[in-house]
Amino acid sequence: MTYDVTIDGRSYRLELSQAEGRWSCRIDGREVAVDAVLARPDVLSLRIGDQAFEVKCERVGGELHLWVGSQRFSAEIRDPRSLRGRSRSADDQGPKKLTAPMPGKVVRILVTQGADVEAGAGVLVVEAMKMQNEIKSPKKGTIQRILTEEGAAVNAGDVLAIVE
Amino acid sequence: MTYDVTIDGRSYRLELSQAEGRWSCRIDGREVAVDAVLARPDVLSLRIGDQAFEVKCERVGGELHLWVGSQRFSAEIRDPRSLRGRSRSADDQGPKKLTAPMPGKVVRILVTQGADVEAGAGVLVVEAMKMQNEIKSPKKGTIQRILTEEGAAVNAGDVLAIVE
Amino acid sequence: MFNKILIANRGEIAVRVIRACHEMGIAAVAVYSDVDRASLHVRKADEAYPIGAAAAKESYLNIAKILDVAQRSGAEAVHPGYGFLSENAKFARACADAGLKFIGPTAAAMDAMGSKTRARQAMERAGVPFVPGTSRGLESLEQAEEVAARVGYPVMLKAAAGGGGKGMRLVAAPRDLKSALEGARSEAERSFGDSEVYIEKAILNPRHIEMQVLADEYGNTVYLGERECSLQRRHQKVVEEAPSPIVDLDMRRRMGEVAVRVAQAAGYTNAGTVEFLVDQEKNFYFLEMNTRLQVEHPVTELVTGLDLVHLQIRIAAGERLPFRQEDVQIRGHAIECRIYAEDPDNNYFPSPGKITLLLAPSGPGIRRDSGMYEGWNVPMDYDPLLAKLIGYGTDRDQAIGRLSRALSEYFVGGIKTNISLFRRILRHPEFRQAKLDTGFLDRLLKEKEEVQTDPQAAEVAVIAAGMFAVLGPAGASVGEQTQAGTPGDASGNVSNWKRTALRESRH
Amino acid sequence: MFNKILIANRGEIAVRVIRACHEMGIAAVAVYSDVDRASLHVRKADEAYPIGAAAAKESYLNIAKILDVAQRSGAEAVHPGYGFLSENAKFARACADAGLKFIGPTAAAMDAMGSKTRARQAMERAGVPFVPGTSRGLESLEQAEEVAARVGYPVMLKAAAGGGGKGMRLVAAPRDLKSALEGARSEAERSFGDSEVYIEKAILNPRHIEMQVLADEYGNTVYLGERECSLQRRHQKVVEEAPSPIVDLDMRRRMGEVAVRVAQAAGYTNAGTVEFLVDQEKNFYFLEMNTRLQVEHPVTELVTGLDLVHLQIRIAAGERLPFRQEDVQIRGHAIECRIYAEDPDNNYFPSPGKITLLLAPSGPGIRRDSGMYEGWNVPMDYDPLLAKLIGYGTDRDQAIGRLSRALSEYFVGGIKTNISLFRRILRHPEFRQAKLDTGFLDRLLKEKEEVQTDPQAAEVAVIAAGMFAVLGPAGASVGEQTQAGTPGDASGNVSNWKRTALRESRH
Repeated sequence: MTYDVTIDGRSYRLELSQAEGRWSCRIDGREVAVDAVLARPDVLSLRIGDQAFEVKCERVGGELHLWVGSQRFSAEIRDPRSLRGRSRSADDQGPKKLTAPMPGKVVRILVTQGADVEAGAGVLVVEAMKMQNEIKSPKKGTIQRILTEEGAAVNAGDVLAIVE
Repeated sequence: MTYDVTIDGRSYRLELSQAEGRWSCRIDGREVAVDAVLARPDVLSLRIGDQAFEVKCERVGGELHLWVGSQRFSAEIRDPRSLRGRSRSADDQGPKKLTAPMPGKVVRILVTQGADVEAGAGVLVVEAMKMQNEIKSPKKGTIQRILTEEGAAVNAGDVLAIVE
Repeated sequence: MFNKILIANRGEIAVRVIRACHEMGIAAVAVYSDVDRASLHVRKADEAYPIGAAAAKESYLNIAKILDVAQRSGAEAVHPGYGFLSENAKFARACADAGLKFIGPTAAAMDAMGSKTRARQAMERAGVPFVPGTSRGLESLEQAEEVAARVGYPVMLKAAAGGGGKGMRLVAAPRDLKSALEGARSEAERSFGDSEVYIEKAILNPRHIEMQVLADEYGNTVYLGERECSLQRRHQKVVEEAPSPIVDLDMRRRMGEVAVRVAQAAGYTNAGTVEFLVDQEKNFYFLEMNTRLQVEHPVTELVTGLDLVHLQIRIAAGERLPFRQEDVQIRGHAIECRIYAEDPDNNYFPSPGKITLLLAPSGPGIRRDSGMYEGWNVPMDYDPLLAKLIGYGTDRDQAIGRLSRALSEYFVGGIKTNISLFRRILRHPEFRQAKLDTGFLDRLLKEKEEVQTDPQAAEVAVIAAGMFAVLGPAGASVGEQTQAGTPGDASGNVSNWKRTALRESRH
Repeated sequence: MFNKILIANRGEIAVRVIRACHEMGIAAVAVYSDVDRASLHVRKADEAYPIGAAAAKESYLNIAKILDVAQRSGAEAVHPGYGFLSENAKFARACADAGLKFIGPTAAAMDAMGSKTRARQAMERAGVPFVPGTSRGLESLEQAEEVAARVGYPVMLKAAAGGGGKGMRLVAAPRDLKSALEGARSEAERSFGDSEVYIEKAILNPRHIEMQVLADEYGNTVYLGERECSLQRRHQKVVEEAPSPIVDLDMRRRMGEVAVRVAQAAGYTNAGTVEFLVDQEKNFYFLEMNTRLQVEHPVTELVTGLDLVHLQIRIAAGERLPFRQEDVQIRGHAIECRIYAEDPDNNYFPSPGKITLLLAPSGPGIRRDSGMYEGWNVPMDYDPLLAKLIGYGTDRDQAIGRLSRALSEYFVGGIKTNISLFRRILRHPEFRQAKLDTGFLDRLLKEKEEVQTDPQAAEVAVIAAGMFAVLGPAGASVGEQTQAGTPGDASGNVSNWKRTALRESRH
C-alpha cells in the first residue's frame, strides 16, 4: 500500500505493508519500525521503535484530522485505489462544491442560480445553535447550481451549491 | 410478541407489540404505557407512564441480568421463536451441562468419564486471577462426557462436562 | 426537605442538578423538548415529561407548560439552572403563585438586579463602588456628550437590559459618540425590546472577577471567594479559575464585603454572583449581579469543599446556612474549561451532530460535568456547551498540569470541539504567568497557530493516517488484540478486527 | 527533577503514576507483558517496552528485565506502584546499584519492616504500643502455651513473613493451640518459605485504621491523617475512608505521632503507611508498616488536598517536604470503593473477559482512577482490581450520597463486577452509622440479599428484558432516535436502529 499523506500542508510518501505478522513502514523511503493496536474504533495505540503514542482519528463532514496526544493535525490521504482520494484530487480543478461545514438550517440564500460571484462572496447563510455562518464562494465564477432552499436542514458535508 | 420473563425467580407474562408508532405492552394482562429509546447498545432509556428509568443489560456467559439504576436483577426470557429460549427450557430435563462461569484455566479434573457423582460433588477446578474455583455437579448422576483437559484455557459459558 | 424537584433546564446543568437531588434522596423531574428525548438529563431523571417543540419558546421557555408539569408530577420546588428561565422574575412569581418553591432569589430581588441602571441606583445608595458614568438611561446625545466629557474618554455605551455584549459600544473619541449611541440604541431595541442605554467610563484591558455569595432566608449572607473570569470570547467566558491570581486575603475580604452589601441591599436570598471589573491598579468596580447559579460554580466548590447546589436546595427548603463566614476556607486552586461543540477550523462556529466516539478523562484532581454521551446526537437548537472539565491542584501550577494532562485524554469524535484551543491557552506563557485580561483570548486567536509543527508528532500522524486507511471499516469494530496473535503482532490484530467485523455484520 | 521515570507496574496504579509524570512534565516509560500490549498504561505512556510472558515472574516480577529497560530507555528513576516489586528490598538495592533512583524507602528501611517480628523488636525499642504477645518466633509448643496463657485467650498465630492472611490462625482455647500452630507453620512454610510463627492476643472485631506518613531525605517526617480500612473480605480491603469516623483530633495526633516515631525508628523515607488495630475502647496497637504507596491513597489526597505521587517523586528527586505538620489540614470526608472483576453470583470469584460496554460516572465530588476501557479484554493473569471510585463530600453523609449516586451510574458490560455489592454496603444501617469492624463484610454477605425485591423496579426489568429481546442484534448499533420520528415514538426509533444496523453491516 502506498499513500500520499498531507499533514498540516506538508506531504509525505507513506508505504505500509504487512508480512510475517509485522507491519513494515517507510516514510519518504526511510524504514520505520511500527507496532499498532486498535484500542477502540478510531483510536490507535502506536509504538514507533519504543516510543508510544495514542492517536485518535477525527472524521467530520469529509474532513480528516488526527490527534497525537493533544496535538491536532489536519490530514489528507491520497491513494489511487481509494474513491475519496480520487474525488479529492478531482476537486482541485473544474467546478467547486460549497459544502455545509456543520449540521444546521439554511436561513438565507444570497445569490440566484446563474449569478456571477467574486471569490469570497457570500453565497448562503447556515444557522446552528443560535449562530449564523455565511458560506462564501471559494473562487470567482458563476453559480452553476443551488442544491438547497431556505429553511432546509442540512448535514455536515452536504453540497449546497456549485460554482464553476 | 409474547414472552415469559422470570425476574429474581418470579415469572411474568409479557406481551409487547408496536402499532401506529407506539409500543403497547401488557404485563400479566395489565396494559402498561411505555416509551423507549436505546441510548447505547444494552442501555435503554424507558418511560413507563411519566416515570423514567435507565436500564442496562448485562450478558455474561449465557446469563442475563438487568440493572434498573443500581438494582441488579437476574432475568430469564422464554419465547417459542427464540433459540436461546428453547435450549434453556430443554436444559430443565435430561443431561445437565457444566459450564465455565468465567474465562480461566482448567487446573484439575477431579473425576473420570463415566464416574458416578453426587449432587454438589466437585468435578473440575478452574483458575483465574490467582484464585481457584471448583465446578460442582448440579445433580446426582454419571459423568457422561468431559469436554476439556487440564491446562486448557476456557471462556465463560464453555461447556466443560455433561452429567446425566 | 423536598421530596421532589422539577429541573426546568437541559444539558450538563440539568444533569448536575439531578445528581444533587439523588445525592440528597430527592426525586428529580425532567422536562424535555422534542429533540431532547434521548438527552442525558432524561436518562438520569426519575420522571420525564415532554413539553413541546425544539424552539425554546415552545418548551424550555414556556412557563405555562413547565408549571403544568410541576402540578402533574407533584413537584414541590423548581430548579431553573442557568439560562432559559433562571433570571426571569415573571417565572419566579408564577412559581410562587402556584405554590411552588423557586430555588433562587425572590422575584423582587431579581427585579432589583434585572435592570443594570436600577441596580446601579440601588448600589449607589448602598455605597458600592462602580465605574463612573450614569445610573440612568441617557435622555439625549447632549447628556451623553456631557457625561463622557466628565468621566473622560474612552467610554462604553451599554444597554440597560443588556447581556452577552448586545447593545454595547466602545467610544474612543467625541466624534464617534453620535453613531455609537444610535447603533447601541437600535441594537438594544432589537435584542431586548428596550432601547435604554447608559454610559460608563471604559476600563481598558480590565480583569473580570466575580464574587460568589450565598444567603439564607434569615438574613445570613456570606461570600465564598472570587472567580477569575477574564478569558472570554464574544463576551462569553471560556476559562474560569478560583482563586484569582491577583486577589490576596485583604482584597478578597474587601470585595466579599462589598458583594455581601450588594446582596443585602437587594434583599437577596439563595446563591448569587456579584461581578466586578478590576483595573490595572486592582481597583474593583461593581458591574452587575447574576441572580442564578453560574456555569463556573464548580471552581468555587473545589476550593471551598462545599456543594453549592446542595446548599441552594437546603436554603430553599428553609434551612439556615450551616456555617459562618469565618468557617469558609479557600484551599488549593481550580480551573474550568468549557467544552463547546465548536469548529476550530471555522472561527469556532457551532458544530452540532452525532458523537461517534467519546474518550473522557478522569483521575486525580479532575472533575467532569458533562451532558453528552457516545452515540448522542447533539441537537442544533441550543447552546453549544457540551461539558465542563475542571482541574484542581494544591496550587495553580498543579491545577494547570492536571488539566493539561486531562485535556490530552479528552476526545470527542463525530463533531468538532474547542478542546484543542485549551491546549494553546494552557501552554501560553502569559496564561502561565496569570497575566489575564478580557482581551487575552482575542489576541491569542489572532496569533497565528504555532506554524512549526512538532515533526515527530507529524510523522506519527502520517503513519496513523495510513493505518486508519488500511483498517478502514474494520476500525468500526473493537479489536481483541490481547487474546489474539503474538504481542505486537498487528497484522494478527487486523485480521482479528476483520473477523470481528464480519461476525458483527452477520447479526 | 527527573526527566524520565519507569513505572514497574500495570493496571490503574501504572496509569495513575503515568498521569502524575505527565502533570509534572516528566516522560513516562511503561513495561508490559504479552497479554498487556493493549492495556491502558501502554496507551498512555511515552515509551513502552515488552518484558515477556503473562506470568508475573516472567515480566512484572523480573528484576533483570526491568533494569534492562531502565538502562535502554535512559530512565533516571523507577516507581514500583503497589504489589509486584514495590516492597522487594532486593529490587530497591538493585536499582541503587544500577544508579537508578527507587521511588520509595531505602532497602534497609524495607528490611527493617519486612519481617513482622523484626519490626516488632524495633518498635519495642521505640516504645510503640503493640498487641501483647511475642516479638520473636515461637521455639516450641510449650512456649506458645505459656505466652497464650499470659496474654489470655483468644490468641492469634501469625507468620513472621506473613501477609494476606496466610499462616494466620485464631485460637479460642488451649486445646486448639497445638494443631493451629502446626497448621500455621506448614502454611507459612508453603507460602513464604519461612515457617517462623509468632503469637498475639486476638483483638475481637477490631477496627483496622492506618496512618499515612511522608518523610523527605533530610529527616523531616509528617503524618497526613488516618484511613479507616475495616471493611475487608478474605483479608482484602474493599472500602476505605478518611477520616475514620471514630478518630478525633486528639487520637489523630497521638496515632500520628506514634506513626512518625515508627517511621523514624526505621530511618524511613518517602511515602509509607503504619497500620494499627483498634479495639472497642479505642486503644490502638501497631500492626505493621507498609513500605509503599497504598491502593487507598486517594482518600487521603482528597481530604488533605495533596497529591501523594507528586510528593513521592519530589522527595525522591531530593526536594524537601514543602509543608510542615501544622500545615496539614483534614477537610471533608472521602470514601473509596474498589471495583473488582468479580462474580457476585459465584461467591465473588474473579471474572475476567472482554468489556463490551462501559458507563463511567463523573460529576461533583467523584474521582475515578481506572485501568480499564470499553473494548479491553481483562486478562485472567493478574489481580482483579479494575478501578477505584472515590467519593468526596463536605461530610460523611454527603460523601456517601455522592458515591451512591455515582455507583448507580457505573456499569461494566461483558464481565461481572462487584459494583452491586457497594450498593448493599452503602445503604446498610450499620455502615451509615459508621459501626465498622473487620467482620462487617462477612456478616453482610451471610445476610440473605434483601429477599423482597422492589416490585416496580422488577416490572421495569420485565419490560426491558422483552424490549432487548425484540431489538435483539439491532441493539448492537446506537440509535439516532432524537432526529427520527415523533418524540416518544419508539417504533420510529426501532426502525431507525434497524436501518442503522443495515447501514453498518453494509461496510
